Amino acid sequence: ACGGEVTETSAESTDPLEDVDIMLDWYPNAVHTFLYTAIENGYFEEEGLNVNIIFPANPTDPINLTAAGELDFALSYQPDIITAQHQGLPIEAVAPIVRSPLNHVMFLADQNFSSPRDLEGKTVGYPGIPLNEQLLKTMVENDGGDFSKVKMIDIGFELGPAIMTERADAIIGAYINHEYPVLKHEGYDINYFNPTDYGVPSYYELVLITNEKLMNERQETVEAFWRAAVKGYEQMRDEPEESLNILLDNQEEANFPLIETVEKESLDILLSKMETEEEAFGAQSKEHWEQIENWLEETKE
Amino acid sequence: MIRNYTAPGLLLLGLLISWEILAGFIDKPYLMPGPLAITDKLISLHSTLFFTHLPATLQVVITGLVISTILGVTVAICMHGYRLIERALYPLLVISQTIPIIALAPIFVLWFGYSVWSKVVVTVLITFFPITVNMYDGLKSTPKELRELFQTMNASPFATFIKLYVPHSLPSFLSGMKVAVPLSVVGAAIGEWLGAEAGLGYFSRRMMTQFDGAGVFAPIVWLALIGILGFLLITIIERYLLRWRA
Amino acid sequence: MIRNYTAPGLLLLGLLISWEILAGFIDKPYLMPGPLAITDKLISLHSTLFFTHLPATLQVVITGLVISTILGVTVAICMHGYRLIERALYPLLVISQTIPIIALAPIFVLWFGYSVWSKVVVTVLITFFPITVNMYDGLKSTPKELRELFQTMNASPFATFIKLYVPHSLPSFLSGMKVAVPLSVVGAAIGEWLGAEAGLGYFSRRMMTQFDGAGVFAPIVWLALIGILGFLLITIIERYLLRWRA
Amino acid sequence: MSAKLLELRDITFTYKTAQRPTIERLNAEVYEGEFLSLIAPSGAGKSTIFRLLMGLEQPQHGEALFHNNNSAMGYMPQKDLLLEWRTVLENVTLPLELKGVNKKEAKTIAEPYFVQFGLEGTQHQYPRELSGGMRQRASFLRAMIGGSKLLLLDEPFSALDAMTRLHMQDWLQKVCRDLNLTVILITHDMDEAIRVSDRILVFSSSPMSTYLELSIEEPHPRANLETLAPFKQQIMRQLFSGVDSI
Amino acid sequence: MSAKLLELRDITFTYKTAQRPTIERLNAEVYEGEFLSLIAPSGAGKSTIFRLLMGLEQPQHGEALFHNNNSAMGYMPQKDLLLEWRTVLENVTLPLELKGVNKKEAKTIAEPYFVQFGLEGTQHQYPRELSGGMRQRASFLRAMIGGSKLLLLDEPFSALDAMTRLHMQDWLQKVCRDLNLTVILITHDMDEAIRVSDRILVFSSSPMSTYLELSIEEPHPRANLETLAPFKQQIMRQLFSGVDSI
Ligand SMILES: Nc1ncnc2c1ncn2[C@@H]1O[C@H](COP(=O)(O)OP(=O)(O)OP(=O)(O)O)[C@@H](O)[C@H]1O
Ligand SMILES: Nc1ncnc2c1ncn2[C@@H]1O[C@H](COP(=O)(O)OP(=O)(O)OP(=O)(O)O)[C@@H](O)[C@H]1O
Ligand SMILES: [Mg+2]
Ligand SMILES: [Mg+2]
Repeated sequence: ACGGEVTETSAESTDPLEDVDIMLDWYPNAVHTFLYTAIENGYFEEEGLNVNIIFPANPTDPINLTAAGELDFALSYQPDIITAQHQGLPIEAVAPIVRSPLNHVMFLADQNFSSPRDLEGKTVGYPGIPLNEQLLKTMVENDGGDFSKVKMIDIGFELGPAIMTERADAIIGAYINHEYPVLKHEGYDINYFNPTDYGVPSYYELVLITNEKLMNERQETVEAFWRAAVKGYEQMRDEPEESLNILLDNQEEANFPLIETVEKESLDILLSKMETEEEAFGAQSKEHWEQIENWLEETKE
Repeated sequence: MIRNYTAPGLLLLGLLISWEILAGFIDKPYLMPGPLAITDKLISLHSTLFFTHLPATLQVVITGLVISTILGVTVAICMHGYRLIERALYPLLVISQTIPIIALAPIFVLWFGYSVWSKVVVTVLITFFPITVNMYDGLKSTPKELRELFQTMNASPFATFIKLYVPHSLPSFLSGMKVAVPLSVVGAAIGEWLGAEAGLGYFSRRMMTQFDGAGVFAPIVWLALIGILGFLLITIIERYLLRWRA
Repeated sequence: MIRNYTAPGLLLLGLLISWEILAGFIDKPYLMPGPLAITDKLISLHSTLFFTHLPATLQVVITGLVISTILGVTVAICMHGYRLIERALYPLLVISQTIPIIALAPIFVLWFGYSVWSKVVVTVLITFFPITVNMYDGLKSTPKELRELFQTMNASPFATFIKLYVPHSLPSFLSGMKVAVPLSVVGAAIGEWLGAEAGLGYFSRRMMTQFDGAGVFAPIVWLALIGILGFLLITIIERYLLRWRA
Repeated sequence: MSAKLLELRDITFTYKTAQRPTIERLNAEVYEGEFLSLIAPSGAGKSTIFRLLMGLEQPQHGEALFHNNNSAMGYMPQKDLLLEWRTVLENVTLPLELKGVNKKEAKTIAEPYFVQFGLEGTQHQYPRELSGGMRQRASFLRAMIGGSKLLLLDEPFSALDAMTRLHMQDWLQKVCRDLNLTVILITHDMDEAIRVSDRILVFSSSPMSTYLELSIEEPHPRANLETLAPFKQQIMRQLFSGVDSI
Repeated sequence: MSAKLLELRDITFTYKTAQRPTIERLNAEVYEGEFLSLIAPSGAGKSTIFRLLMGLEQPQHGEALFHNNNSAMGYMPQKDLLLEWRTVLENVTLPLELKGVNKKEAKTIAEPYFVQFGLEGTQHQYPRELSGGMRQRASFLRAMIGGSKLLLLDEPFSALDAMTRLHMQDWLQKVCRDLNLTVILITHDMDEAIRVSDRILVFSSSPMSTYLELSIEEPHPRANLETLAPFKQQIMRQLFSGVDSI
């Protein structure tokens, strides 16, 4: 495989490093800072790992290819992971990375929606993932509205243009740490509803997953990877500016310059969602998973 | 007649069986479902696929094909008739084919919204080019001596067109149609990703997000059927119109 | 020579100007950047685009085209030579064209990984069909009387193929190539989304996620250039090989 | 002598790709109602003269003048140029169709000729099912059926056996005299020329120029070839004296 | 009399789309080294006999027997069938090429014939630039150049003027006698048949059957047509008596 950036094996290390592939959930952005920081600072190498980062072509690739054993690790979304596990895909969650939904309902500020109920009779675009229907259903009904009066339309992955062109009144499936700052950067005044404010349980937006085989047979590798990732996270939390620069430099080198102000704002939003007062970075509980599973089951049409 | 199709039928059967075995062996139904699983899905989803999504896609396919045939033929005729138009238009046509649809998606949304037209436009954009190129090349290859024959009969440009150019470029035009018809199916599927509430392409992609491999391929079986039937139709028309070849 | 291109040149200029004006009027540079903004990007990104992404895409385009030309011609010849192969293969070819690439993407990645081959496979899948159809139709339209002439000269099947079928189906084959060349560019771009670290299509897609309209279209200008140059090349080859037509 | 119908005035013509002129400073005139035959070596430029008269080529010098403007010409080219995709009947009625005569009527007009020309039963066959001589007669019929007052016939009977040829000559003679048609006939058969013509022009080649002009005022029908023998000898002597070897 | 070279035994042949047989129970033989001419009305089935001999059609009954197996035949079809994409030289040397003679050598072999046949200067022209008679001569040359011992010539000189025709006849006569070739010649020109043949077969039509067999044992060259007049009369009488009207 020749995807992603390969860290340079340091010359003095004598032990051969173990190659591991990780597929991101999307193209590199602020949320991946902890990985880049860990690579750059040699935390993975210290654990005997040579990490190879790969980007997905399809949003379903991280789960599919991890399940297929093509990848060792991937980042994906909790509801997707649950759906996939129900379909019998052999994947397991290692640890949550982002603890609450980044997926928000967004709309231009001059729409003057004050709560999800106002979406009745409006058109909402979403990227064809049924989860979004469940999210919005919960939100509208929790707000006392009638979800059947909301017109949902699958608009693929071009979410931004849907509200920029005012062809859709609102979108769901857009991320508070990406679309929101980018649209703002482009000069659009955007308002949003956070699903957790309207009855949606706070599911993990981003989870590090691996396949069952790796989890069972090479547990040391999983643990080693996670130890390095945590170090990367701590570095990112403590020195956000420098860490972000590592990511930005990395992308600059690869010719995909990110917008610094956007990623800064993104990082601020993210840090509050990666670790909370009550829960440490990476902590997860069985109850939480069951709660989300139940919610998904209940809201399924 | 029946005997003619046993060999291909056996081949198809063989392929399906090896596919089933391969799929069982790989055992990753979310990536590569076997034909049995897909058949299962086809049956259980039959009424949804057949009565909701098939008509939506068919509408786009047919509208798109009709428009691109008219457009393709008209453009070919204009380019053939006027050297200047050819020189000005051909580069633009080629450019239109090299732009990935997805880059234009926002513009289509801007102009056509999420109506059926944005899907039709995608279909047209994908299918008109083979029609234009083949029709144009067919027109261009009309022998000079036949053109002169019509000239000596004082045939009007219109009559020359209908009675000479059209029949002469027919084989080439039909080649173009044979390329365009399967493309129109993919075009409609791609178009549906720009915004849809129904359609086979839409349904397929939705199943993708559900990690339901068989669900992804069940609508594709219908897509393939549309493609094959359309192609067959063109072949039958071809056999009729070109019967003089024997 | 120069005079022949003034009119089309003026048209192009006019189009660019109205586009610039329209873009200024719409004033949504992400959705529809003007030519000036794109030119700006082209210049500022020049070395990246030209030295990193262009070669990556060109490699896929050229490899893909070479393979699909060989494949398409070979399949056409086999189908023409053996009625049974034609009957068995043609439906499969049509089916292959009606499956949206995205549904196959995971399978390609599974089989070919993130190597250049998954991109090449996509390009081949998209481009071989017009070549096959046109070549096949060209072979099929070889007049019986000429086939018989070669028979009476005791020509070997190979000689008949080289000296009769090939020159006779050349115009039709070239029509197919003219359709395939621009498609190969899109094919490479789509292929790059299946996993790439470089390439014009990939770059464009990344810029899309950044809502950078001019950045989306700058690599597309290069894609269009590849397409046009390829098309031009085929046209020049055509003019040379079909010079007997006058 | 009747009025001049058309005139070739000092015509010089060189084909684009040719080194030497095919025709140089050629003068000739054609009178209304006459039957004029042109005889010249193969490759001299007879067909070229017809092309000049039909306006298919433009002379570099001189002009072809028509003194009677409403003259639609009936032109039978040397190659039969039947349209392969039309049945024989549809080929023959083409000039009528182009004049707006409806199909049924055209068929009624053509039908008797099929019997006369020995083509009965071939109406609904395609040209490829005809013998060489039958194709020629179909092409001849097509040239005649338009009802033109001026006929340009380029070796109309070269592929016919002696008997059929005599029959067709007599038929043509009769029709011409009955309807006062003007005919220019290119032929290689001196007997034919002598039998049907009022006047014969014999040309030399490279460049084409008049050798001999011969008026034959024998009454029609000219059954007895004996009395015509001196004319033949005169032509032969002229033709064969001009050159040592061909 | 020399040995039988080939025999038609009781041949019955009906074209697929025809109602009546074209040839019914026809018997004929051809002797080694003879010059045999076939004369029959247009559409009788002369070209069909050649097709049967060449194996291009299979008789429903009877057979065409060759007594000498190593006989590659030189076949000149009635239509010239020049390949439009090859120059005249390339057309003419095609049979040599197919035999593996290299291009340079083939050119050396062909060159003198171009002068002999009045085609000098046309070597590098395309067939469309030739006159009708020149095309015919090129096609004739192509049939001759392979060096076959048995020649089937279907109206080889029908488009030639009297002088060129005589020249070609003499040339053919001489070559045949020098190299002891066997020739079957289809012709409509009785003078030609009488002038060159050792034997003439005259057929009636629908279905084709032998009318008259005529051996001409006059020595060659037969310059004086006077002595041959009785033969002509015999054929004429036979042909014209058979029918009231054609
Ligand atoms: N399209 C062309 N381009 C170049 N030269 C041509 C073209 N057509 C004809 N010629 C040349 O012009 C000359 C006269 O040709 P034309 O067909 O008029 O002869 P013709 O008298 O009709 O001969 P034939 O009796 O063999 O039909 C020939 O030498 C031929 O090679
Ligand atoms: N492919 C075909 N299909 C059906 N009928 C055919 C076909 N070819 C020829 N025929 C018919 O067979 C008969 C004999 O044709 P053929 O070409 O042998 O005649 P011919 O003696 O060579 O005549 P000509 O002197 O006019 O060339 C004709 O009546 C013709 O219509
Ligand atoms: Mg001529
Ligand atoms: Mg014949």
